[in-house]
Amino acid sequence: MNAKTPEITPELVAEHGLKPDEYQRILDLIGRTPSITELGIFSAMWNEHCSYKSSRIHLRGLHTKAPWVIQGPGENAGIISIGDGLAVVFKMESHNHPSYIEPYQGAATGVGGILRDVFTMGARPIAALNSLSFGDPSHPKTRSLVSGVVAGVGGYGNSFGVPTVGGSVRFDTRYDGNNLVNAMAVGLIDVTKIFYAKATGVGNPVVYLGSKTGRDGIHGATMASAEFGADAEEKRPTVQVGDPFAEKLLLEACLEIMANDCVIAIQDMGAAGLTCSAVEMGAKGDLGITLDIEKVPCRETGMTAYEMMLSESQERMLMVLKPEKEKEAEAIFRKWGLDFAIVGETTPTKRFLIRHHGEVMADLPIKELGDEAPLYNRPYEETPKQPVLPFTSVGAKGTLADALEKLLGSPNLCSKRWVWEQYDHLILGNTVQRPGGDSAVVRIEEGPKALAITTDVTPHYCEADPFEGGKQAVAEAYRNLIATGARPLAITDNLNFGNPERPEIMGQFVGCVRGISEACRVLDFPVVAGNVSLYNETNGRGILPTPTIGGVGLIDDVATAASIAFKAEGEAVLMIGE
Amino acid sequence: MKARVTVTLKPSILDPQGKAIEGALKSLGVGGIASVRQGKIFEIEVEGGDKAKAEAALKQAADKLLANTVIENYRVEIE
Amino acid sequence: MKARVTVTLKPSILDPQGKAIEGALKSLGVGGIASVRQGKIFEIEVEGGDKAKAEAALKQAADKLLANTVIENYRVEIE
Amino acid sequence: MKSAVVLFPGSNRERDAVRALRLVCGSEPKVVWHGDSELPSGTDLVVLPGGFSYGDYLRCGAIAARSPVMDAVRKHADAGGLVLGICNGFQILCESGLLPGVLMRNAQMRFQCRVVGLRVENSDTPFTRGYNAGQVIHIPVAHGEGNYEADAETLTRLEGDGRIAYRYCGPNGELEPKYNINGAIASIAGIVSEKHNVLGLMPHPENHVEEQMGSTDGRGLFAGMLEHVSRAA
Ligand SMILES: Nc1ncnc2c1ncn2[C@@H]1O[C@H](COP(=O)(O)OP(=O)(O)O)[C@@H](O)[C@H]1O
Repeated sequence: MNAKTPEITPELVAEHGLKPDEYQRILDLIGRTPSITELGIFSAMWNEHCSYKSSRIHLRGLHTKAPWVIQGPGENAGIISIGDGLAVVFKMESHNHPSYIEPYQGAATGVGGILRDVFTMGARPIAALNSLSFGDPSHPKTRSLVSGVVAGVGGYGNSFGVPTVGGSVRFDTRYDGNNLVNAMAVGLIDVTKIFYAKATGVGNPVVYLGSKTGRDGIHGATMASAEFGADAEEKRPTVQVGDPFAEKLLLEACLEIMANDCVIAIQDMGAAGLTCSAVEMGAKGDLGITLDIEKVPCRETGMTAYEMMLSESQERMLMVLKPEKEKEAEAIFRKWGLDFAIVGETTPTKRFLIRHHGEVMADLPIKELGDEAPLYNRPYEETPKQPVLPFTSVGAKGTLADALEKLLGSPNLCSKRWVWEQYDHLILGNTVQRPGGDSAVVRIEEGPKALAITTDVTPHYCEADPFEGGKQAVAEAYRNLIATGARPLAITDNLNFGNPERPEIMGQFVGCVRGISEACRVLDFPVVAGNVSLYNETNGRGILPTPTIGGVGLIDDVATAASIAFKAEGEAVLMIGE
Repeated sequence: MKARVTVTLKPSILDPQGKAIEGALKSLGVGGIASVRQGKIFEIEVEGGDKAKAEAALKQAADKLLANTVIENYRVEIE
Repeated sequence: MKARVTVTLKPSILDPQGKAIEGALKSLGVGGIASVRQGKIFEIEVEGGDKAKAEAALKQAADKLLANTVIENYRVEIE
Repeated sequence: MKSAVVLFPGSNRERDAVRALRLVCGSEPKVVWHGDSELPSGTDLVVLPGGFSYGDYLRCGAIAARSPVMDAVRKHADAGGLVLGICNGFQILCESGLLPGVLMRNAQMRFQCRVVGLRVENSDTPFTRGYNAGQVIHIPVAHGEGNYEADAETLTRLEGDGRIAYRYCGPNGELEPKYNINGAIASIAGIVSEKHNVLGLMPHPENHVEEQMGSTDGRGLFAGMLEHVSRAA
């Protein structure tokens, strides 16, 4: 196929994060040795991050349907109807490992990625949230991680122009070597103008949009799935740099071409950019995709097909365009100063064909790249049930006042003002309830409807009893929504765990997912989007199980929303519930 | 002693600032500029007269704070 | 041709960033730093081989855009 | 009143400005593209909105200040037309020389989003006549580089000519460092041009024009401009 292909050795296969049996699967599937570009494509498609190979089996059991759900898990983001012809698009995603290595850029590009997921579907982002977990405050790295991550989240969101309205921050020594950055974005969309990744029609142009491709983050996708070793900082994997300015232009240009009815299908380039986006568009549409890779706008000279297919440069999109709209779409992108290049076309072959100056670099069955990804039912050990302790056995240590003082002094309960004041939480002029309450409340356009939005999880509960902890996270999100007067509608999850190849970690994962599922079913509070981040582990020490829940609820009339502040002197204080 | 630490993005890393400046110079009609990359420069006054010691301190400063060596390179110069 | 434009704050202007870095270096235990001032450096690739022309273009770039001469000084160097 | 809101690449509070103008002044502003070299004819007020024009790369407002539309804005200002630069707009006005001084990094080195107290220094400008001199209003800030700096001579001139329109203050108008959100010289939040027809202001009055958003303290600024223009007409 390609004379320059390096020999595919077992070492090379291992470096691509593929296990020998996974490589065998590739050989069986294509009936020959893959080229290096093909190996790269498989490694990107079949890693944990893209294929969900350890988690997929368990996620199938989630409660995902309700009459108001327009799009459940499986697209860029979930969509729920809120009436009046409007829908809400939202999702949460992790950027944990990159934020540990380069806190500012890692967090920034995490926010950028989730915003793109939302506006790729045609929605204008109206709110962002984030859930952050850091190591012990006394750990030498914690301080700089906190300031870098918070500045990065703010730096991207503030510049892009979305209000960051809420979130959570926790500290625990178990995150010393693996902090968590979970970012959520919420957008508003007209139900008749939703865009999906599914390509249709043969011979339609495949268009590259946004910033140029560089060599950044080429091993990003694999990095996100490999356990950290002590030498992580030495390996210095390339971290992507975010350009919120380019993303803001991309948002405006995308919404403009969508409004002008130019788009058949669109997909953002996230992890393993061009590969994942092209495969997804083709596979979902039962079509092949051919790319002439030399047409991809590049930032650097001499990039190989392998590099272009695996680059994780930010602020890029792939689109299938209505052919008659080519000139119009291109003019819009040029006006916003963005790259626009026709890089390929849809074909009837169901093959993923990559050519570089005419030379075939990869020729793979497109559906199988996704569908035939390995699927593991990894062995798991249920977390042993803890005995229920009688009240009397927990002797009081000191007075009530001591206990209160201890609680108030805990970094986990301290005011988070230092964090959320670095986020523009007021831009767009709809933030009715600002950070500091139970849920954020964001008005829909000029009202009277509003959304309540929250992120919640209590990792210590999840560790003590994954099933109950999973339930509790969902219930807490539900409670935070109803506390503002909202009707809870749906959630996105973001499941952060340690190494799934360890049965006790897998046990935590399975338990939490069951708990989430149970609570969602009982509350009719479906999961419409989610993200899994595994291998959050350093030198064999895993993080606390942290299944973050992002909940969204609807308030019919924002004038009736409740907030946590006491309103006047002399009012009665009631406690309800058990 | 006067010293300078110059911090620049590694060549393969995206420089959005440089890109924006390049575009702006073009539209301002400043000709002949092929590319721009922006870096930082720290002008540092070091105490004492021991050059080797100063260099060590500056390297430490760069590694610990002034540069993130994941994405940036630095250069230390002492006058 | 490779060139560099270095932009620094005028000495009379307060540099909050430099001050913050000074403080941070102290608390990181990096010793012997008396003061820090932060500036910008632009690494510019100029087309063609005419040094005088390049210098004129770079001066123009600095005056028109790269430096705010109300608060900043600049220096042009061509390799 | 005919108003125009300029859209630069990276502007992001233009919708907030448009909404405030519509709600308070009762008419829909025109949105003008940065590449345009003329303003819509009959424009009374030009708003340079908040945001991160050109990503705030290089220096905040530096690249936007040099875009084609700014020549038209300068002409409009020279002819006595009203120009309101909010946040990034203020930075653009300083960079373009329409206002003196510069906006530096916040003294605490962090982006700050919160509601601050502002003392109205003088009620004789089109941008402050909606308030009483000495009145304290509450308006949000959201910026990382709003630390106003000017040399001693400029400052003396600004003070002497009554060109300091708003200062950061405490609940009773106190000018103490703890209320000076970004470390600005003389607690300056907003200044006007020599002819009092150009205002640069770091805080965002456009985000406090609706009861539902917690306060309507920002309305006076828009109402004042409207009154100024209707009287002139
Ligand atoms: N990372 C963050 N980003 C934005 N807002 C945050 C963040 N962390 C906490 N907040 C806000 O601070 C307030 C208090 O948070 P938290 O202490 O977690 O309260 P609770 O336990 O009541 O949810 C909430 O309004 C929350 O949205």
